[in-house]
Amino acid sequence: MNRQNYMKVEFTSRSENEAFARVAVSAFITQLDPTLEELEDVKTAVSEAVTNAIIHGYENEDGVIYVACTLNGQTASITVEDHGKGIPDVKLAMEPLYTSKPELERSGMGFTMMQTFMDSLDVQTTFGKGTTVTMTKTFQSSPADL
Amino acid sequence: MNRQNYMKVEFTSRSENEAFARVAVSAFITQLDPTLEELEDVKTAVSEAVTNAIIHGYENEDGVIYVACTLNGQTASITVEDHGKGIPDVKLAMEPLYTSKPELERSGMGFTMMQTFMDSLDVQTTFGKGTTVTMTKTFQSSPADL
Amino acid sequence: IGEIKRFLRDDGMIKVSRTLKELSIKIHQTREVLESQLHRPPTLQELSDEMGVSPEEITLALESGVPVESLYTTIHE
Ligand SMILES: Nc1ncnc2c1ncn2[C@@H]1O[C@H](COP(=O)(O)OP(=O)(O)O)[C@@H](O)[C@H]1O
Ligand SMILES: Nc1ncnc2c1ncn2[C@@H]1O[C@H](COP(=O)(O)OP(=O)(O)O)[C@@H](O)[C@H]1O
Ligand SMILES: [Mg+2]
Ligand SMILES: [Mg+2]
Repeated sequence: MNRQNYMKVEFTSRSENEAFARVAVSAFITQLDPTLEELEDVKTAVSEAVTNAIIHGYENEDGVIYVACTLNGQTASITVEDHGKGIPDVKLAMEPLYTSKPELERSGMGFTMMQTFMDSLDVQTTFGKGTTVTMTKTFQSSPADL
Repeated sequence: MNRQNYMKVEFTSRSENEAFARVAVSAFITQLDPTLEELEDVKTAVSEAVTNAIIHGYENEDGVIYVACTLNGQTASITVEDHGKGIPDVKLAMEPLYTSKPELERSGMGFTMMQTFMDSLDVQTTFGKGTTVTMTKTFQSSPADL
Repeated sequence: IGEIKRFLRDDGMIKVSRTLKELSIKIHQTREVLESQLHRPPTLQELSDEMGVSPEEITLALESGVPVESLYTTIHE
Protein backbone atom coordinates (compact mmCIF):
# COMPACT_ATOMS: atom_id res chain seq x y z
CA MET A 1 0.00 0.00 0.00
CA ASN A 2 2.63 2.55 -0.95
CA ARG A 3 0.69 4.47 -3.56
CA GLN A 4 -2.34 6.35 -2.45
CA ASN A 5 -5.67 4.68 -2.37
CA TYR A 6 -8.85 6.65 -2.88
CA MET A 7 -12.60 6.39 -3.19
CA LYS A 8 -15.26 8.86 -4.26
CA VAL A 9 -18.95 8.50 -3.73
CA GLU A 10 -21.83 10.62 -4.98
CA PHE A 11 -25.47 10.35 -3.96
CA THR A 12 -28.81 12.14 -3.89
CA SER A 13 -29.00 14.78 -1.15
CA ARG A 14 -31.52 13.07 1.07
CA SER A 15 -31.34 12.52 4.77
CA GLU A 16 -31.81 8.75 4.32
CA ASN A 17 -28.44 8.72 2.53
CA GLU A 18 -26.58 10.19 5.45
CA ALA A 19 -26.08 6.77 7.03
CA PHE A 20 -24.86 5.49 3.68
CA ALA A 21 -22.22 8.24 3.49
CA ARG A 22 -21.07 7.44 7.01
CA VAL A 23 -20.71 3.74 6.26
CA ALA A 24 -18.94 4.37 2.95
CA VAL A 25 -16.29 6.50 4.64
CA SER A 26 -15.98 4.18 7.66
CA ALA A 27 -15.69 1.08 5.51
CA PHE A 28 -12.94 2.69 3.46
CA ILE A 29 -10.87 3.91 6.39
CA THR A 30 -10.95 0.46 8.01
CA GLN A 31 -7.77 0.06 5.96
CA LEU A 32 -6.04 2.36 8.45
CA ASP A 33 -7.20 0.09 11.29
CA PRO A 34 -8.87 2.75 13.48
CA THR A 35 -10.34 2.20 16.92
CA LEU A 36 -14.11 2.52 17.31
CA GLU A 37 -13.56 5.89 18.98
CA GLU A 38 -11.58 7.21 16.03
CA LEU A 39 -14.25 5.87 13.70
CA GLU A 40 -16.98 7.63 15.70
CA ASP A 41 -15.10 10.92 15.38
CA VAL A 42 -14.88 10.63 11.62
CA LYS A 43 -18.51 9.57 11.31
CA THR A 44 -19.68 12.51 13.38
CA ALA A 45 -17.67 14.95 11.25
CA VAL A 46 -18.92 13.40 7.99
CA SER A 47 -22.51 13.49 9.27
CA GLU A 48 -22.29 17.16 10.12
CA ALA A 49 -20.82 18.05 6.72
CA VAL A 50 -23.36 15.94 4.81
CA THR A 51 -26.28 17.29 6.85
CA ASN A 52 -25.10 20.82 6.08
CA ALA A 53 -25.00 20.03 2.37
CA ILE A 54 -28.55 18.62 2.54
CA ILE A 55 -30.26 21.28 4.61
CA HIS A 56 -28.19 24.41 3.94
CA GLY A 57 -26.54 23.72 0.57
CA TYR A 58 -29.58 22.27 -1.17
CA GLU A 59 -32.23 23.36 1.35
CA ASN A 60 -33.80 19.90 1.15
CA GLU A 61 -34.22 19.97 -2.63
CA ASP A 62 -32.77 17.04 -4.57
CA GLY A 63 -29.15 17.75 -5.42
CA VAL A 64 -25.98 15.67 -5.60
CA ILE A 65 -23.45 15.35 -2.79
CA TYR A 66 -19.87 14.19 -3.43
CA VAL A 67 -17.79 12.60 -0.71
CA ALA A 68 -14.19 11.61 -1.37
CA CYS A 69 -11.59 9.95 0.80
CA THR A 70 -7.87 9.62 0.08
CA LEU A 71 -5.50 7.57 2.20
CA ASN A 72 -1.89 8.62 2.50
CA GLY A 73 0.06 6.58 5.01
CA GLN A 74 -1.98 6.78 8.23
CA THR A 75 -3.74 9.99 7.16
CA ALA A 76 -7.22 10.16 5.69
CA SER A 77 -8.30 13.24 3.78
CA ILE A 78 -12.06 13.58 3.38
CA THR A 79 -13.95 16.08 1.26
CA VAL A 80 -17.69 16.72 1.24
CA GLU A 81 -18.83 18.80 -1.72
CA ASP A 82 -22.18 20.23 -2.77
CA HIS A 83 -23.19 22.38 -5.73
CA GLY A 84 -25.78 24.22 -3.69
CA LYS A 85 -26.19 27.79 -2.56
CA GLY A 86 -22.80 28.40 -0.95
CA ILE A 87 -21.98 30.41 2.17
CA PRO A 88 -21.96 34.23 1.99
CA ASP A 89 -19.75 34.72 5.07
CA VAL A 90 -17.61 31.69 5.96
CA LYS A 91 -15.94 33.29 8.94
CA LEU A 92 -19.31 34.00 10.54
CA ALA A 93 -20.67 30.58 9.55
CA MET A 94 -17.80 28.82 11.30
CA GLU A 95 -18.30 30.59 14.61
CA PRO A 96 -19.54 28.31 17.36
CA LEU A 97 -23.33 28.58 17.86
CA TYR A 98 -23.89 30.55 14.64
CA THR A 99 -26.73 29.17 12.55
CA SER A 100 -28.64 30.77 9.70
CA LYS A 101 -31.62 28.53 10.47
CA PRO A 102 -32.50 29.03 14.15
CA GLU A 103 -36.11 28.19 13.24
CA LEU A 104 -35.01 24.59 12.54
CA GLU A 105 -33.51 24.30 15.99
CA ARG A 106 -30.07 23.81 14.53
CA SER A 107 -27.34 23.98 17.14
CA GLY A 108 -24.88 26.00 15.09
CA MET A 109 -22.18 23.57 16.26
CA GLY A 110 -21.58 21.61 13.04
CA PHE A 111 -18.33 23.26 11.98
CA THR A 112 -17.13 23.30 15.58
CA MET A 113 -17.66 19.53 15.80
CA MET A 114 -15.81 18.95 12.52
CA GLN A 115 -12.95 21.02 13.89
CA THR A 116 -12.95 19.19 17.21
CA PHE A 117 -13.14 15.64 15.89
CA MET A 118 -10.74 16.01 12.96
CA ASP A 119 -7.13 17.25 12.82
CA SER A 120 -7.78 19.91 10.20
CA LEU A 121 -10.77 21.58 8.53
CA ASP A 122 -10.86 23.77 5.44
CA VAL A 123 -13.99 25.29 3.89
CA GLN A 124 -14.04 26.53 0.30
CA THR A 125 -17.27 28.09 -0.90
CA THR A 126 -18.60 30.29 -3.67
CA PHE A 127 -21.90 31.97 -2.98
CA GLY A 128 -24.46 30.61 -5.43
CA LYS A 129 -22.15 27.80 -6.60
CA GLY A 130 -21.53 25.47 -3.70
CA THR A 131 -19.27 24.41 -0.87
CA THR A 132 -16.38 22.00 -0.39
CA VAL A 133 -15.35 20.98 3.11
CA THR A 134 -11.97 19.23 3.45
CA MET A 135 -11.02 17.47 6.67
CA THR A 136 -7.99 15.36 7.55
CA LYS A 137 -7.25 12.98 10.36
CA THR A 138 -4.17 10.93 11.15
CA PHE A 139 -4.77 7.59 12.81
CA GLN A 140 -2.46 5.90 15.25
CA SER A 141 -0.61 2.99 13.75
CA SER A 142 -1.99 -0.37 14.81
CA PRO A 143 -0.56 -1.24 18.22
CA ALA A 144 0.30 -4.65 16.78
CA ASP A 145 2.63 -2.98 14.23
CA LEU A 146 4.56 -1.00 16.80
CA MET B 1 -39.21 8.13 -1.56
CA ASN B 2 -41.11 8.37 -4.80
CA ARG B 3 -38.33 9.70 -6.95
CA GLN B 4 -35.39 7.51 -7.60
CA ASN B 5 -32.51 7.49 -5.25
CA TYR B 6 -29.01 6.74 -6.48
CA MET B 7 -25.39 6.46 -5.47
CA LYS B 8 -22.17 6.06 -7.39
CA VAL B 9 -18.84 5.07 -5.98
CA GLU B 10 -15.45 4.96 -7.64
CA PHE B 11 -12.28 3.51 -6.19
CA THR B 12 -8.81 2.20 -7.02
CA SER B 13 -8.87 -1.31 -8.49
CA ARG B 14 -7.23 -3.13 -5.62
CA SER B 15 -8.37 -6.29 -3.97
CA GLU B 16 -8.37 -4.56 -0.57
CA ASN B 17 -11.22 -2.35 -1.89
CA GLU B 18 -13.49 -5.26 -2.73
CA ALA B 19 -14.93 -5.50 0.76
CA PHE B 20 -15.44 -1.75 0.68
CA ALA B 21 -17.46 -1.99 -2.55
CA ARG B 22 -19.61 -4.77 -1.11
CA VAL B 23 -20.36 -2.85 2.04
CA ALA B 24 -21.05 0.41 0.16
CA VAL B 25 -23.69 -1.35 -1.93
CA SER B 26 -25.07 -3.13 1.16
CA ALA B 27 -25.32 0.12 3.10
CA PHE B 28 -27.28 1.73 0.27
CA ILE B 29 -29.57 -1.23 -0.26
CA THR B 30 -30.46 -1.62 3.41
CA GLN B 31 -32.94 1.19 2.63
CA LEU B 32 -35.08 -1.46 0.92
CA ASP B 33 -35.06 -3.56 4.10
CA PRO B 34 -33.79 -6.72 2.39
CA THR B 35 -33.66 -10.15 3.92
CA LEU B 36 -30.30 -11.61 4.84
CA GLU B 37 -30.49 -13.95 1.90
CA GLU B 38 -31.32 -11.20 -0.60
CA LEU B 39 -28.42 -9.07 0.60
CA GLU B 40 -26.02 -12.03 0.49
CA ASP B 41 -27.03 -12.60 -3.13
CA VAL B 42 -26.30 -9.00 -4.06
CA LYS B 43 -22.99 -9.00 -2.21
CA THR B 44 -21.85 -12.15 -3.98
CA ALA B 45 -22.80 -10.73 -7.38
CA VAL B 46 -21.04 -7.41 -6.69
CA SER B 47 -17.94 -9.24 -5.47
CA GLU B 48 -17.75 -11.32 -8.59
CA ALA B 49 -18.13 -8.29 -10.86
CA VAL B 50 -15.59 -6.21 -8.93
CA THR B 51 -13.10 -9.08 -8.80
CA ASN B 52 -13.44 -9.48 -12.56
CA ALA B 53 -12.73 -5.78 -13.07
CA ILE B 54 -9.62 -6.03 -10.87
CA ILE B 55 -8.08 -9.22 -12.20
CA HIS B 56 -9.36 -9.40 -15.78
CA GLY B 57 -10.21 -5.78 -16.66
CA TYR B 58 -7.10 -4.19 -15.17
CA GLU B 59 -5.03 -7.35 -14.70
CA ASN B 60 -4.07 -6.16 -11.22
CA GLU B 61 -2.69 -2.82 -12.43
CA ASP B 62 -4.07 0.33 -10.77
CA GLY B 63 -7.20 1.46 -12.57
CA VAL B 64 -10.52 2.94 -11.47
CA ILE B 65 -13.69 0.93 -10.86
CA TYR B 66 -17.12 2.57 -10.84
CA VAL B 67 -20.06 1.01 -9.01
CA ALA B 68 -23.49 2.62 -9.20
CA CYS B 69 -26.78 1.69 -7.61
CA THR B 70 -30.20 3.13 -8.41
CA LEU B 71 -33.31 2.34 -6.37
CA ASN B 72 -36.69 2.34 -8.06
CA GLY B 73 -39.44 1.18 -5.74
CA GLN B 74 -38.26 -2.22 -4.48
CA THR B 75 -35.88 -2.72 -7.43
CA ALA B 76 -32.15 -2.05 -7.28
CA SER B 77 -30.15 -1.64 -10.46
CA ILE B 78 -26.40 -2.06 -9.99
CA THR B 79 -23.63 -1.38 -12.51
CA VAL B 80 -19.96 -2.26 -12.19
CA GLU B 81 -17.79 -0.51 -14.77
CA ASP B 82 -14.10 -0.67 -15.61
CA HIS B 83 -12.04 1.04 -18.30
CA GLY B 84 -9.78 -1.95 -18.69
CA LYS B 85 -9.09 -4.36 -21.49
CA GLY B 86 -12.62 -5.45 -22.35
CA ILE B 87 -13.86 -8.90 -23.37
CA PRO B 88 -13.20 -10.15 -26.92
CA ASP B 89 -16.00 -12.76 -26.92
CA VAL B 90 -18.76 -12.08 -24.38
CA LYS B 91 -20.85 -15.09 -25.28
CA LEU B 92 -17.93 -17.40 -24.61
CA ALA B 93 -16.93 -15.47 -21.46
CA MET B 94 -20.40 -15.91 -20.00
CA GLU B 95 -20.44 -19.67 -20.42
CA PRO B 96 -20.35 -21.58 -17.15
CA LEU B 97 -16.82 -22.79 -16.31
CA TYR B 98 -15.15 -20.68 -19.02
CA THR B 99 -12.15 -18.78 -17.72
CA SER B 100 -9.33 -17.09 -19.63
CA LYS B 101 -7.06 -17.50 -16.61
CA PRO B 102 -7.08 -21.18 -15.66
CA GLU B 103 -3.54 -20.71 -14.31
CA LEU B 104 -4.99 -18.54 -11.50
CA GLU B 105 -7.36 -21.34 -10.52
CA ARG B 106 -10.37 -19.19 -11.36
CA SER B 107 -13.58 -21.15 -11.35
CA GLY B 108 -15.09 -19.58 -14.47
CA MET B 109 -18.36 -19.28 -12.52
CA GLY B 110 -18.43 -15.50 -11.92
CA PHE B 111 -20.97 -14.58 -14.58
CA THR B 112 -23.04 -17.65 -13.76
CA MET B 113 -23.24 -16.58 -10.13
CA MET B 114 -24.26 -13.03 -11.10
CA GLN B 115 -26.98 -14.54 -13.29
CA THR B 116 -28.16 -16.91 -10.58
CA PHE B 117 -28.23 -14.45 -7.70
CA MET B 118 -29.69 -11.46 -9.54
CA ASP B 119 -32.91 -11.11 -11.56
CA SER B 120 -31.16 -9.83 -14.68
CA LEU B 121 -27.62 -9.46 -16.00
CA ASP B 122 -26.38 -7.47 -18.96
CA VAL B 123 -22.75 -7.17 -20.07
CA GLN B 124 -21.59 -4.36 -22.37
CA THR B 125 -17.96 -4.41 -23.39
CA THR B 126 -15.62 -2.95 -25.97
CA PHE B 127 -12.37 -4.77 -26.49
CA GLY B 128 -9.55 -2.48 -25.40
CA LYS B 129 -11.93 0.02 -23.79
CA GLY B 130 -13.63 -1.63 -20.85
CA THR B 131 -16.66 -3.44 -19.52
CA THR B 132 -19.94 -2.47 -17.86
CA VAL B 133 -21.97 -5.11 -16.06
CA THR B 134 -25.57 -4.18 -15.18
CA MET B 135 -27.59 -6.29 -12.77
CA THR B 136 -31.04 -5.78 -11.28
CA LYS B 137 -32.86 -7.36 -8.39
CA THR B 138 -36.31 -6.77 -6.94
CA PHE B 139 -36.62 -7.18 -3.18
CA GLN B 140 -39.65 -8.51 -1.33
CA SER B 141 -41.63 -5.82 0.40
CA SER B 142 -41.43 -5.96 4.18
CA PRO B 143 -44.17 -8.19 5.62
CA ALA B 144 -45.10 -5.18 7.75
CA ASP B 145 -45.81 -3.15 4.60
CA LEU B 146 -48.13 -5.72 3.04
CA ILE C 1 -49.45 -14.08 14.41
CA GLY C 2 -46.24 -13.98 16.42
CA GLU C 3 -45.76 -17.68 15.65
CA ILE C 4 -46.25 -17.15 11.92
CA LYS C 5 -43.81 -14.26 11.84
CA ARG C 6 -41.23 -16.27 13.70
CA PHE C 7 -41.74 -19.14 11.27
CA LEU C 8 -41.36 -16.84 8.27
CA ARG C 9 -38.23 -15.32 9.67
CA ASP C 10 -36.65 -18.66 10.33
CA ASP C 11 -37.52 -19.67 6.82
CA GLY C 12 -35.19 -17.33 4.93
CA MET C 13 -37.13 -14.21 5.78
CA ILE C 14 -34.69 -12.86 8.33
CA LYS C 15 -34.26 -9.15 7.76
CA VAL C 16 -30.75 -7.82 7.51
CA SER C 17 -31.70 -5.00 9.84
CA ARG C 18 -32.28 -7.51 12.65
CA THR C 19 -29.04 -9.37 12.05
CA LEU C 20 -27.07 -6.14 11.96
CA LYS C 21 -28.60 -5.03 15.26
CA GLU C 22 -27.60 -8.32 16.87
CA LEU C 23 -24.14 -8.03 15.41
CA SER C 24 -23.73 -4.50 16.71
CA ILE C 25 -24.58 -5.63 20.24
CA LYS C 26 -21.98 -8.36 19.94
CA ILE C 27 -19.41 -5.86 18.66
CA HIS C 28 -19.86 -3.66 21.70
CA GLN C 29 -19.64 -6.65 24.03
CA THR C 30 -16.47 -7.88 22.33
CA ARG C 31 -14.99 -4.43 22.50
CA GLU C 32 -15.46 -4.33 26.27
CA VAL C 33 -13.87 -7.74 26.70
CA LEU C 34 -10.88 -6.83 24.51
CA GLU C 35 -10.47 -3.46 26.14
CA SER C 36 -10.13 -5.04 29.57
CA GLN C 37 -7.68 -7.62 28.24
CA LEU C 38 -5.51 -5.15 26.30
CA HIS C 39 -5.91 -2.18 28.67
CA ARG C 40 -6.56 0.02 25.64
CA PRO C 41 -9.31 0.36 23.03
CA PRO C 42 -9.08 -2.45 20.47
CA THR C 43 -8.66 -1.57 16.80
CA LEU C 44 -11.16 -2.67 14.18
CA GLN C 45 -8.79 -5.38 13.02
CA GLU C 46 -8.54 -6.79 16.51
CA LEU C 47 -12.34 -6.83 16.80
CA SER C 48 -12.54 -8.40 13.38
CA ASP C 49 -10.07 -11.17 14.26
CA GLU C 50 -11.87 -11.90 17.51
CA MET C 51 -15.33 -12.03 15.92
CA GLY C 52 -14.54 -13.50 12.52
CA VAL C 53 -16.37 -10.62 10.83
CA SER C 54 -14.64 -8.32 8.32
CA PRO C 55 -13.82 -4.78 9.49
CA GLU C 56 -16.06 -3.41 6.72
CA GLU C 57 -18.99 -5.53 7.91
CA ILE C 58 -18.37 -4.24 11.40
CA THR C 59 -18.73 -0.64 10.21
CA LEU C 60 -22.00 -1.54 8.52
CA ALA C 61 -23.35 -3.24 11.63
CA LEU C 62 -22.34 -0.31 13.83
CA GLU C 63 -24.32 2.03 11.63
CA SER C 64 -27.51 0.01 11.36
CA GLY C 65 -27.26 -1.17 14.90
CA VAL C 66 -28.32 -0.07 18.31
CA PRO C 67 -27.01 3.36 19.31
CA VAL C 68 -24.27 3.02 21.92
CA GLU C 69 -26.32 4.91 24.53
CA SER C 70 -29.22 2.45 24.42
CA LEU C 71 -26.87 -0.53 24.59
CA TYR C 72 -26.71 -0.71 28.33
CA THR C 73 -30.47 -1.04 28.66
CA THR C 74 -30.62 -3.55 25.79
CA ILE C 75 -27.99 -5.84 27.25
CA HIS C 76 -29.20 -5.59 30.81
CA GLU C 77 -32.90 -5.87 30.10
N1 LIG D 1 -22.89 23.21 2.74
C1 LIG D 1 -23.38 24.41 3.12
N2 LIG D 1 -24.03 25.18 2.22
C2 LIG D 1 -24.52 26.39 2.60
N3 LIG D 1 -24.42 26.88 3.85
C3 LIG D 1 -23.79 26.16 4.78
C4 LIG D 1 -23.24 24.89 4.47
N4 LIG D 1 -22.66 24.40 5.59
C5 LIG D 1 -22.85 25.32 6.54
N5 LIG D 1 -23.52 26.40 6.07
C6 LIG D 1 -23.85 27.62 6.83
O1 LIG D 1 -23.05 27.64 8.00
C7 LIG D 1 -23.88 27.73 9.16
C8 LIG D 1 -23.24 27.01 10.32
O2 LIG D 1 -23.17 25.61 10.07
P1 LIG D 1 -23.13 24.63 11.32
O3 LIG D 1 -21.98 25.03 12.19
O4 LIG D 1 -23.13 23.24 10.83
O5 LIG D 1 -24.48 24.95 12.12
P2 LIG D 1 -25.99 24.53 11.79
O6 LIG D 1 -25.98 23.50 10.69
O7 LIG D 1 -26.50 23.99 13.07
O8 LIG D 1 -26.69 25.78 11.34
C9 LIG D 1 -25.22 27.15 8.72
O9 LIG D 1 -26.29 27.64 9.53
C10 LIG D 1 -25.31 27.64 7.28
O10 LIG D 1 -25.74 28.98 7.21
N1 LIG E 1 -14.30 -6.92 -16.36
C1 LIG E 1 -13.74 -7.80 -17.22
N2 LIG E 1 -12.77 -7.40 -18.08
C2 LIG E 1 -12.19 -8.27 -18.94
N3 LIG E 1 -12.51 -9.58 -19.02
C3 LIG E 1 -13.48 -10.04 -18.20
C4 LIG E 1 -14.13 -9.19 -17.27
N4 LIG E 1 -15.05 -9.93 -16.59
C5 LIG E 1 -14.96 -11.17 -17.09
N5 LIG E 1 -14.02 -11.26 -18.05
C6 LIG E 1 -13.68 -12.46 -18.84
O1 LIG E 1 -14.73 -13.40 -18.69
C7 LIG E 1 -14.22 -14.63 -18.18
C8 LIG E 1 -15.25 -15.32 -17.31
O2 LIG E 1 -15.49 -14.57 -16.13
P1 LIG E 1 -16.01 -15.33 -14.84
O3 LIG E 1 -17.25 -16.06 -15.20
O4 LIG E 1 -16.11 -14.36 -13.72
O5 LIG E 1 -14.87 -16.41 -14.55
P2 LIG E 1 -13.41 -16.22 -13.89
O6 LIG E 1 -13.32 -14.84 -13.30
O7 LIG E 1 -13.34 -17.28 -12.86
O8 LIG E 1 -12.42 -16.40 -15.01
C9 LIG E 1 -12.93 -14.26 -17.48
O9 LIG E 1 -12.04 -15.36 -17.40
C10 LIG E 1 -12.40 -13.14 -18.37
O10 LIG E 1 -11.76 -13.64 -19.51
MG1 LIG F 1 -24.76 21.86 10.63
MG1 LIG G 1 -14.76 -13.97 -12.13
